[in-house]
Amino acid sequence: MATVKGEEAELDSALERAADLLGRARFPVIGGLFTDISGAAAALALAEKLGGAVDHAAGTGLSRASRVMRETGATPASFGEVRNRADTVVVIGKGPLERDPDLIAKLFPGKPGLPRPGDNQREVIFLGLDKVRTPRHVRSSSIRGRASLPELVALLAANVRETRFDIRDKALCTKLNRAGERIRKSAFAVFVYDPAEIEEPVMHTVLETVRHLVLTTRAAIMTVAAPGNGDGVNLCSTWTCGLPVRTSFAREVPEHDAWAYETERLLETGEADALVWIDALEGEGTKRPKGAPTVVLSSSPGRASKGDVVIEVASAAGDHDAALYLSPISGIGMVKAGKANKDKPTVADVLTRIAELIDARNA
Amino acid sequence: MSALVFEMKDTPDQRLDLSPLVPERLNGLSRKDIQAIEIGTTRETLTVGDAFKVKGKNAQEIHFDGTDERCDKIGAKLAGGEIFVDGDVGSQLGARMTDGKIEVKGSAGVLAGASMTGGHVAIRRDAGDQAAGPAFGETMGMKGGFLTIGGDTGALLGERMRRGLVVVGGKAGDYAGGRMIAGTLVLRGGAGRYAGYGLRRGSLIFTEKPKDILPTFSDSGVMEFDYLLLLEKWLRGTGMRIKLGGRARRLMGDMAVLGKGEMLILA
Amino acid sequence: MPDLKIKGITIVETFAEAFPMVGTRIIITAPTMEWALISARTMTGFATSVIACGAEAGIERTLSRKETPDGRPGVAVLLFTMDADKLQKQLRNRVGQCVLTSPGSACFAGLEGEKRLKLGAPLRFFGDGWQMSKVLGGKRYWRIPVMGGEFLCEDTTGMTKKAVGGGNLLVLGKSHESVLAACTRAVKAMAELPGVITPFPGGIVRSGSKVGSKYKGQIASTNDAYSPGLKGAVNSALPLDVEAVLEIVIDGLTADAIHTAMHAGIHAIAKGGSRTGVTHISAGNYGGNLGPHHFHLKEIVG
Amino acid sequence: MLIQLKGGHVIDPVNKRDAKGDVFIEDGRIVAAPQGREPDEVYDVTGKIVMAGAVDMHSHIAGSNVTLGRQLMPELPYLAAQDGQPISPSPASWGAYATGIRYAEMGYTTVIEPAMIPTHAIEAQVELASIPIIDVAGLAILGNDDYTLELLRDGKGRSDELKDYVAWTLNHSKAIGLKVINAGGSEAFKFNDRTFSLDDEVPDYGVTSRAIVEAMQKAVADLAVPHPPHVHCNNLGIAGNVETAVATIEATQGLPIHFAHIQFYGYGKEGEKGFSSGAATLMDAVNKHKNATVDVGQVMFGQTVTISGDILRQFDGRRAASPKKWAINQGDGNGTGVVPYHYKSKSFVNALQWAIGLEIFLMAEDPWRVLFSTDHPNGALFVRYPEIIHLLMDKDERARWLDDVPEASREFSNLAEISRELTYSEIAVITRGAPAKLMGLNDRGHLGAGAIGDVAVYTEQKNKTKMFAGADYVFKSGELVVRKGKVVRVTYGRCYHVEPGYDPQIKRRVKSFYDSKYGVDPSWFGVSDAITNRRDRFATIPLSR
Repeated sequence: MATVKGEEAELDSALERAADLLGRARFPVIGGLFTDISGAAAALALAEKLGGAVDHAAGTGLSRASRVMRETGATPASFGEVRNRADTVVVIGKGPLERDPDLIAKLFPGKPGLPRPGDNQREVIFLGLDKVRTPRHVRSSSIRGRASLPELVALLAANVRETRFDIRDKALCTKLNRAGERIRKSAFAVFVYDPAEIEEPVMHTVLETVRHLVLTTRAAIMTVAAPGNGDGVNLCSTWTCGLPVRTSFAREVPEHDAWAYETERLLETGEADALVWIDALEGEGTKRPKGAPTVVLSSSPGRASKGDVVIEVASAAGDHDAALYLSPISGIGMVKAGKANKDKPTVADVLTRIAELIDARNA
Repeated sequence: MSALVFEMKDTPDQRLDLSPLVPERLNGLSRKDIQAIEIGTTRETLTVGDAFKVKGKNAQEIHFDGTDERCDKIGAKLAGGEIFVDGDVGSQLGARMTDGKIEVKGSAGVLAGASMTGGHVAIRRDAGDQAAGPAFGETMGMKGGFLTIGGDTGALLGERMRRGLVVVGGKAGDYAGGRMIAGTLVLRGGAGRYAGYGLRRGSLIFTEKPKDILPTFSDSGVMEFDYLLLLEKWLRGTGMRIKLGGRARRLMGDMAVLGKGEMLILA
Repeated sequence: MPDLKIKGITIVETFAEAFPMVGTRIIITAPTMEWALISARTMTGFATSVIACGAEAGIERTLSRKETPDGRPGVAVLLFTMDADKLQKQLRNRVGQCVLTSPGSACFAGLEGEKRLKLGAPLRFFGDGWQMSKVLGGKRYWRIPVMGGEFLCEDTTGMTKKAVGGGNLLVLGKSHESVLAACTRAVKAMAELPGVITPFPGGIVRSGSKVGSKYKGQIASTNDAYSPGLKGAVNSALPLDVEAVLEIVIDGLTADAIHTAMHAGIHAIAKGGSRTGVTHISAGNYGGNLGPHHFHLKEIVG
Repeated sequence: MLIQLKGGHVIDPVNKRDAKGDVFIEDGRIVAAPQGREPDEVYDVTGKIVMAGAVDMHSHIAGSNVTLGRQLMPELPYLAAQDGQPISPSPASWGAYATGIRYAEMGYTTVIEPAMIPTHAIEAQVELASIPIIDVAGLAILGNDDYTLELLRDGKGRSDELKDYVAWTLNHSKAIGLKVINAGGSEAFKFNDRTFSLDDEVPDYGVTSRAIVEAMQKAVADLAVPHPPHVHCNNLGIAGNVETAVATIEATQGLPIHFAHIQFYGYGKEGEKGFSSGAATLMDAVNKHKNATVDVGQVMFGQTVTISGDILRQFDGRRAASPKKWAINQGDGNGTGVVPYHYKSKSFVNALQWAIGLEIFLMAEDPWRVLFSTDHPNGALFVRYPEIIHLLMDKDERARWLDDVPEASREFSNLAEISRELTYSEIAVITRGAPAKLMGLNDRGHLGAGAIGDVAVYTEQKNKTKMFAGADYVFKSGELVVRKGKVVRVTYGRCYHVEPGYDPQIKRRVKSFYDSKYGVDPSWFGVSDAITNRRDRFATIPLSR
């Protein structure tokens, strides 16, 4: 099903209309990108053809993590390693459990895991949030107080290093001391955070703490996956053009700029004069920003409201098998479709056809 | 010989990459050549001639008149000569510059003076986020030189700065001096939250007591700092009269990381 | 040709023979001029001659607040040795032991020079990791925490290879008193001038020496030809009525600076003429075979 | 369509050709000179050198580890271009697309990605599929994975279960062979060991590196996988490690084995600096053990980034990072370490590494067993291959480079005394014939009838750097894809893999293992034909018997 200006239309004419709109655009942005790897690859190819930009609806967190990575590196551990081997898991902020409410259960299953270093009882420290239920064999504690999350991260880091600082809140102080000592004595402490929740300097302090700990013991970070296959799309962008999302293909050399190529800014300022909005993942949705003339590819067109062109597409992992970033393997895996629906085109199909139409016109 | 002048015609409908318009690249070019330089950032071709009226000759002294916040990368990689801007500028003003001088009468966008290693950038009004921060592909922010901002700055001023001096007349945003490795920020109008977050070495000099101080900065009390006298006199040599005196309260931090940096709060 | 005379004082037709040296200038500041001078004097103490002191050093002049990098009272100090390595070592030891230790002091480069010497660079390690580096206008400074607060010291200073050591004047007279008075005048006159120091006590040396000795292992010994008490025994250079000879040794950053200083010195000595008891102004040399710089008194006077 | 490459100097050591002659291609394959038919297209290649398309058997071009490198260092091409390397200063220059284009321009038509993490095989395969022109294959990494270690701990090192598990893994990730990286070392690192040698035991498992390699050798031999275990030894890059390397070679007991990038193991510890060339000792062992093949891992001066599953060594190497940043990903199995590195001609150690690599090439008695590689990007970016060929073929060029390195580096290597110059035929062996044969890719690396229509034509010239930087013509599967050193047609190739059989029981066991330890269904990371939209993307190669 497709609509053009709110009127129902045949897929072919919707594609023609999309090709018109994009073929004319000075600087289109392909945003949202709630799609699988083949959708992302097609989006990148189209952006390159159009000289446009790509962004993801979770681009802020992705760009932050990318930036910290390329400026100082990173020390991640895979989900499997954390699940099997971490004796101390520090959950930083509310983001991780908001992203995955079952995270604790997944990290601490009842079944025995792989051999792990040390013989500490496993423990979770919740930093900046209240305790949630943990299995019986896992201890837990929560560190909260008047201090904000960035302050708590700094205080805990200082405590791990046993450096000097003064705070009046004695109760908080005691908790921090205990947590600091526990982390120092851990065989493998892992800090879990959501890059969309904490800013670069805070991430940096966590990474510095890990880099300090690994001088003598094992430690790592684990970031929770971005919504909408953000990590998968970001990886695909990176192997395609060497850069994360928020990259422009307008010129000879692709350029990444987390500020300049953010979808909403591009639309607000009018620098982007067309938008392709992609929202086609089973079980997830994202809200389209307003601004330029828009081609919407959505698996729930009802949600899409009125775009200039709205094309209903198959949902990745719902209507078709899809390669997606999967947290449990900390990488890209394949998810079988619940109920394969071959009637609807995939994001990759639609974008590829639009690209072909544009090629045909330019020929 | 008269200065080379770029007078902006209309507000452009795309961002402009003005990095080619530096003395090194323009020396010896005819006006026609200069007008043909492409500065667009979309697939729609846009040349200097489309966007600017070009006057004058001397590429060692370049003037931009009537620019706005879409004029990016003015003076990027500048290696010498002078650039004067009457107007606002976009992102990456003077980014990666190594020498020379840039003066902007208006405000600058994000990443002003990013990863610059030498020279002087003077912004009369405000600067966006990450002034003196790391340019793309660099692991560090400002690595030398002198950046002055008359007004306020956005967040992350001096982020991962390695060396050099930044003086801010107005208020700095959140995380001023965040992840800073070394170098000096002089903050005359205070800062937002989390100043000095992740500071390794380096100095944040506050002329007045800041509102928020991170708990991981540790008080060393008040004492004399001959360095402040040296800095005050050096600044006077550049035409900036800022009373620093010699006495300051020293807080050391950020204890969350290396903890060898400082806030000097003038006494 | 008759001897040249100024106000009745004979200017002996000879020359001062001087040697190339390497030299540097540093600036020491302090909360007060008194403390700047204390630090500078201590740092330049025991530095009369490279023969046994390692270096020749002295205060060049005092500096007003306007002239110093940190706006505090200061003193310019010159330090000379025969080669760069020795100069580096002397500078490190003297600044380390006498400036770093001196209450309220700070230390800066005083010379551009064609080569750099480490100034604060080795001293920073005293900070045990707490030192901070600051760069201003292309110059690096070290801030080193000390009990008195913080020692501020520039990273490097300049060195010149064009320095000259051993410029000198010999003053002969009818009494010790008259010769000492004349030399004191000369030293004072030279103290005003840039680029030179007179490293001996009060700028004056009374034990001029010759090379060699009758004793084994003694490399220099008394200059018998100029020792008035030996006139009767040796082939003396002194007329019978000369009772005392004193020498002013001058080190300078350039040959020109020494030339200017000697000129000022001669005229200060001659002030008051032969009535003061001064009879001759001469200079020391080794026959011209050892040092490339020859300062002929006649040219200097003229 | 019948294509004739006419009158070139055909160099095809597999078929013992080294003379003027013609090459015919039809329907994507090399054919014998047809009788009584006129070719549809004739390329006059008189005076040019005609070789099979080159085969790179060890180059990190895709997968989550390489992409971690790109994430850490998007500026790599920019820095490399700045120091004069032949690469365009764009982050895209080491993206998938540029990789295929650049390889093709140099006359390469097949490249092996040597480090696919089994759980990330889909990412590696999807990424490989986006590389144009070249055919590819991947090696799957085992040996630090807990399933293998559990089997060995339980004394099942020679069991069918290990063999089945290896077979399942190769099938599941569609790999052409098996890679073992610092066997046991990466796992030991997870228990905080910071050194690991041949006879050290993995904590908690009590299994030695030697035992892991032996078990894998046996499993692969039993499975009749053509490519022997591809081994990255312990103690990479450490002074004195030539002893480890020789011990490892001697431990191979006559079964086929391949040692990767051995230049990094050719280090003695003589001299004041405790670092010297061990090339002669190493090559003695290599020359003697005819069951072993090696690739060199040549180092070239300039900026690069090191990417390796040897996280223990990469962690240690982080201190030499330049620019100063690094990423150690403690993943399932080996994980990945990425450390940027700048090899400097003025560095005693780097210059010696460079010299040792060349010594190894030049001391090889049998070029069929000493293969060409830089371990891209670890020793050098693959765009440097033409320079290396130049160094191997021209002793004067070596002398010129030697003039530029520290005296001490010259003293501690024998490079200056070696006058050997490799011939075109030997170059064709180490870059074509031998790697194809070693991988079991028998239809390539040569120009015999029936071989795939992968041909590279170069204009002969003294300056081999220029000669090999851009081929005059490259045919990929019979299609002209490069003309005058530039790609004229973008095609997409295939991925080759093995399909050794196994007892289906293993599926259930592996499934149960992944379910209980990881909460993961192995089907999530199994590579199916459907992961790319291209038909016939995957092709099976026959087993050895």
